[in-house]
Amino acid sequence: MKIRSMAAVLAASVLLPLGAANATDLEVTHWWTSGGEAAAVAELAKAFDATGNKWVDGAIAGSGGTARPIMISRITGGDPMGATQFNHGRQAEELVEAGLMRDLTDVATREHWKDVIKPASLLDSCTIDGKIYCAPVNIHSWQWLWLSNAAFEKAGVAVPKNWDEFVAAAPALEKAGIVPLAVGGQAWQASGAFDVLMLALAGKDTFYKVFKDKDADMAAGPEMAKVFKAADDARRMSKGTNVQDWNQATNMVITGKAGGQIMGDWAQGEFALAGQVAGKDYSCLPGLGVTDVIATGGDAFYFPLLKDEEKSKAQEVLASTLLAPATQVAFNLKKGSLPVRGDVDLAAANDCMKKGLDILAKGNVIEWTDQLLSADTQKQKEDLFSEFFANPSLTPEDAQKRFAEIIASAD
Amino acid sequence: MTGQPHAGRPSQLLRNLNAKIASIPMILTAVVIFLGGTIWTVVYSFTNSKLLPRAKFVGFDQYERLWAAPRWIVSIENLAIYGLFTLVFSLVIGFVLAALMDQKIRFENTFRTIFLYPFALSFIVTGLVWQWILNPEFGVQSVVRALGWESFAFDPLYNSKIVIYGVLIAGLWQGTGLVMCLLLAGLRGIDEDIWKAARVDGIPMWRTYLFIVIPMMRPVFITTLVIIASGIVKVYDLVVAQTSGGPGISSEVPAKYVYDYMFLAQNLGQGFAASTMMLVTVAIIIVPWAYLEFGGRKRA
Amino acid sequence: MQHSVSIRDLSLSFGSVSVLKDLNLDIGEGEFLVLLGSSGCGKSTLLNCIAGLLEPTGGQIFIRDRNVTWEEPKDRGIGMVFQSYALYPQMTVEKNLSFGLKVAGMAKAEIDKRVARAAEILQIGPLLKRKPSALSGGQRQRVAIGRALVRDVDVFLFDEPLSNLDAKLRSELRVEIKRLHQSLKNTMIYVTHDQIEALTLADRIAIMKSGVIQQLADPNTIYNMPRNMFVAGFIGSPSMNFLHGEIVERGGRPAFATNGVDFSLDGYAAGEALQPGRKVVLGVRPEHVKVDEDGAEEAHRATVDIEEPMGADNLLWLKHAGHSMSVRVGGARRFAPGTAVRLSFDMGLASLFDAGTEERI
Amino acid sequence: MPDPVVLKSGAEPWGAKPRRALSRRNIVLYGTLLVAALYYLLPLYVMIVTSLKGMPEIRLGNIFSPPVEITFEPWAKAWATACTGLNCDGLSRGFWNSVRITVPSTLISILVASVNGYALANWRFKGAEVFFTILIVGAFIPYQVMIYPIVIVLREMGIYGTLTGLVIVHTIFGMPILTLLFRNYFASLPEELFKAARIDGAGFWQIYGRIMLPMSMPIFVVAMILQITGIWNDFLFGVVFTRPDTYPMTVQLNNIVNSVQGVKEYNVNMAATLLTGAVPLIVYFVSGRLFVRGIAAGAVKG
Repeated sequence: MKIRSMAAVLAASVLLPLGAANATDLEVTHWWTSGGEAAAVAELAKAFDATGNKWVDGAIAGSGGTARPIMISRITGGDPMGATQFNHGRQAEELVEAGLMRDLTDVATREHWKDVIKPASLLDSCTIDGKIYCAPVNIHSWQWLWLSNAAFEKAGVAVPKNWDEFVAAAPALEKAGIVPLAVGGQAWQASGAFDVLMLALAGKDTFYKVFKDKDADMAAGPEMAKVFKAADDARRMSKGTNVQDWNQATNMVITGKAGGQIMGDWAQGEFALAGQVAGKDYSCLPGLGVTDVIATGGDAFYFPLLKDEEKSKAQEVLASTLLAPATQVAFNLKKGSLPVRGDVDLAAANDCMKKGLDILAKGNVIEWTDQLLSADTQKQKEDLFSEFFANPSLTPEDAQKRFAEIIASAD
Repeated sequence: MTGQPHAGRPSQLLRNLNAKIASIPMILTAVVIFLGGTIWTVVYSFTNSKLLPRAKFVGFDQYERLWAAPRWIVSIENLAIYGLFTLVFSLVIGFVLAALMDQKIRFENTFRTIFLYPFALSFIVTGLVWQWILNPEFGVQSVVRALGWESFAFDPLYNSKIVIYGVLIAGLWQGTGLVMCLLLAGLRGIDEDIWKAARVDGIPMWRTYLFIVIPMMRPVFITTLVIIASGIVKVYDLVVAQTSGGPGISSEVPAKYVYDYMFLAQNLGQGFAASTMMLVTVAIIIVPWAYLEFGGRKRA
Repeated sequence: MQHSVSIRDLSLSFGSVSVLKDLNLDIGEGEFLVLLGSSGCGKSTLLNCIAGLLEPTGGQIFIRDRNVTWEEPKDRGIGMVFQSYALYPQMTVEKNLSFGLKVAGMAKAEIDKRVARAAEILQIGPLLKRKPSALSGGQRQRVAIGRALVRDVDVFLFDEPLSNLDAKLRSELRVEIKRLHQSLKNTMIYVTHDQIEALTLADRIAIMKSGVIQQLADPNTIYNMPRNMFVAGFIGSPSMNFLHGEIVERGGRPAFATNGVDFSLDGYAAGEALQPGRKVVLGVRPEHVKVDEDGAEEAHRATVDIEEPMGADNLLWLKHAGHSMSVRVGGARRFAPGTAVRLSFDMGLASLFDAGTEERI
Repeated sequence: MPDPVVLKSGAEPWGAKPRRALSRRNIVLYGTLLVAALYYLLPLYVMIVTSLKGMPEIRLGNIFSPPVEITFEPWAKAWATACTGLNCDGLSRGFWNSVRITVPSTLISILVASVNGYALANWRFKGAEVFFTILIVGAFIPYQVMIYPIVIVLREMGIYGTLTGLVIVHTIFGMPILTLLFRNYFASLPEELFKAARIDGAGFWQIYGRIMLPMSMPIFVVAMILQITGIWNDFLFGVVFTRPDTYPMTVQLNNIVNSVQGVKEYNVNMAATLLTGAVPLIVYFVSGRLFVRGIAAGAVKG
């Protein structure tokens, strides 16, 4: 409670000089509707309302897949919202190029975003032709293996410290009627899990070679074959996950029905909501306990170009509210993600978040596929890996061949 | 003869003027939306449009990629299976139910309402309910297992090989009621004397249906076919709600491919290429038929 | 001369199918004209063209010397009665009658007056408040006629108005239509396939086939002097007996020979010379065949095959020289099957057609 | 059909044939119907039963067993307090939005389609068939494909995001099937009525309004039912062409059902589903008989 009210006060004081006292309704669309996510959004809304404006919530459930077309249609249809969530990276590139989005450079300069936002690559993702078009709000990293301590206890094996131990523990888990690895049915989960395996097992260089340089030879090479072998293991271990949504899969870990899940740090929100304590009820292995690198993907807010001046002003207010230190703390604690400012104190962070912050502090960061690949390539990858995880007759070799083809034509 | 010609034939354009004015919404819809939208789609399928349509033409690249995509092939196969079975089963089940309902039965209203009510529910709802009933953990499978048949396995939604049939079960549940209704209405339109004649002639009932009654119901079968077929091509919500195309890509359908590539992958060109392929297929089948059916002179 | 309706070179085709071909027709003021033909002959099409419900492909239509070819139906001064009555089911009889007048914006008082008059003429006053579904077929058709009546038009068009009624009602209404015509003296054009209606009602009959008028004449002429074999065969029940043969000369005078049997053509008013050797068809109506029981020479002997007593008269089917032939005799004269009779024709009332052109000679 | 009841030999056929309520024919007939009815009712039963259970009971019991302890909590939650993002007012808000969308869309789409059908059936003009053929082919185009062009058209007309725009979209996509139904229906009415009205001097609109419309209640009922269910159940257009404050109920349903808060609250989902489906369901239960009659009039002929 304290933090929240503090956030409001802070936000208000930061913004006062901008003179945005008039209450303006600003519609904000996003797809954060799961329990932890909604609680995090509430923090943003509270902070914005405290500036005297009003956050009109336009949540659209069903992950980005349902929400994004609606947002894009509305922006291109000439009925834009006040602000909208996108994964930063390349999703909004063309909207910016078409002149539909608002240039935030003024706000960014005034608020010294360049200095406070860490790592700098986050702001780079928002920058097109030297202008800043989005306000990053958090850092999400995918590279986590979440483990149910209860499940391993039941199976009578120690909680693994890295991927190989995890694979080795799988038979014991299975014997105890536990699904070793929960992988939800949605395509992006399979694809994401693979990327995580790849980064952990093949290393940062290979990762960049394939995804940044689009090196198809590398993608078809022996280094990657190792990753595909591991993915094959993962596939075997994930058999019996009969859920769709990621948080249902997380819930399997929470309830001990599954041993572990490869999922981004947002899964933490679900653990927190279920009242579980990191280190006690569940464990987390960043980089699968193999490679201590996390990626700096995340969410950002974009602001469509509006004609209404009042609203345009309110947009500026919102942009700076989102990045205000207090908002950052409140929001990210709820969301389970890391703040984009290097200068805030996350004393309340739990074990797992602290691990993340440490890695961040060490600078072991990497750009994630959202930034490196186009949505199109991502989708093709998702199609491949969701098929791979569901269809045991697709051999790792064939999958690798198709993977290489996708990389060859990637943009 | 007083035969000075009439002051001149009124302009052909002005004849039936009111009818033409009244048809403006239809003409606009047909030309601007359906035809215009289609042409627009086809044109942009030859571009490399990403998030926004851009006229940068790349020839047949999108199509080459489309037909090389395993997911598209799976989608087509699924649509073929789903379409064929939906067509056959909804017509057969619908007709059998209609024929049974036509036996002057009691509680006809009750039965009809029961068969028809699913049609009032959206595909989203249908998908959700059946997803649940077919869920192996607490649906049919678990119930049967709880009854003692431990090895019973019925998990169509989690089995790549039969998942499309799981979708089919839900689709039929939602749609056959309407088919039954249409065909029942058709049966009611058959002259009673036909039945009397067939009975006197000693023609077995099934033969009467097959060789006399069904051919007489041609118009109603056509309406039914249009409704069923248009539903098949458009199947999307049901799959999304029930399986999201999974497991893996094993229950993907073309409409979903189109949607996903247009909006998720932000590759409009690819989405348009896929929709063009759908449209072309539909056009090849439908246009000649529709023109014969609706274009020709109906009343000489 | 004042024509009520004139049709000039009217043609109509649907696509490649030609329904009416260069049709010409003049209908006099106050005339009752019947368009007669079997289904598909174009008679209803012609009526619909006159009404303005179908658009001709070519030609002109005049009503009271006004070119109405492109006029709307309502502006042509016509009223029409349909086979299915075409009463507006949701309106009462009164509303049905007054609908057209209301559409035309006529004053209420005048409408009431006209409806009352029509109701009186047709004796449907008590039905005015009923809906069509509560009326019998005959009553419905009266209302339908009334609907044409209130419009106070020059020309009445009837499209098979009695075909949906049973035999008894049909003959009752037939008389009524005739009475109506006699009192109103309007021009009436009446389409039917029923020759009795045609013969009883018409001032003139136009017999149509394949979109062409075969003969246009008064009923008597049509019946007794059909212009061709089609007209001859179409009118009359049972239909005319046709005997195929040729003209021969017997005693310096033309005679008709068939299967080696001669019949003198004395009394036949031929329109042209009867050249011996010409292939012809002799048409004789059943009532114009004479049979006598007092024996006959071999050639003119026929045997009774079947006898059909019909009350007022008696229909015999004879066999003669390879032909089958129907004969109408008085109801009192009875013939047992197998009876031999002597056959002769009333040549003054017979018809002779060219075997090739089938036109009357 | 010959009655399969076989009389014992020696029995002399005399008088009325003995009829038994449990003849083999009846057993087969009603048996089949009952089995089919069960299949159709099962999901509804599951929905209702589940919506009345508490979550613990759902987790333990099987989905077909009746609730041990009936609770209306899920219904209350679905209607009034279920959350999507920050809005925790359940379906209640969407209900009125749906009404506001459905009523004008239904009326206008039916009006337009009925006039189309009437013009096509009775006032055929050159080229009409071509447009109609395009329209019918249009029935086969997946809606998703058309979103982009329609966004562009509505944007150019300046009505994107307005209720007018949404009504137009529903009118457009309702048009093919409705026009087909109305055209067939009007074509099945006796043509002579139309001719009689023309002789009486009635014009295009007068014949439509005074003659055709009053005779067409059955098909209007069908169209009404189809459109009410179609538009009420629509999600795609509702979400793309409106704003959050006017989202229809289905969008809220999607939000409730898809925003999983840890464990899926199946009971709330089912209650929400039933609440959302209530309007079309009631329409069907009330007017099902009219529906069949109207279908008979509109689909059989043609």
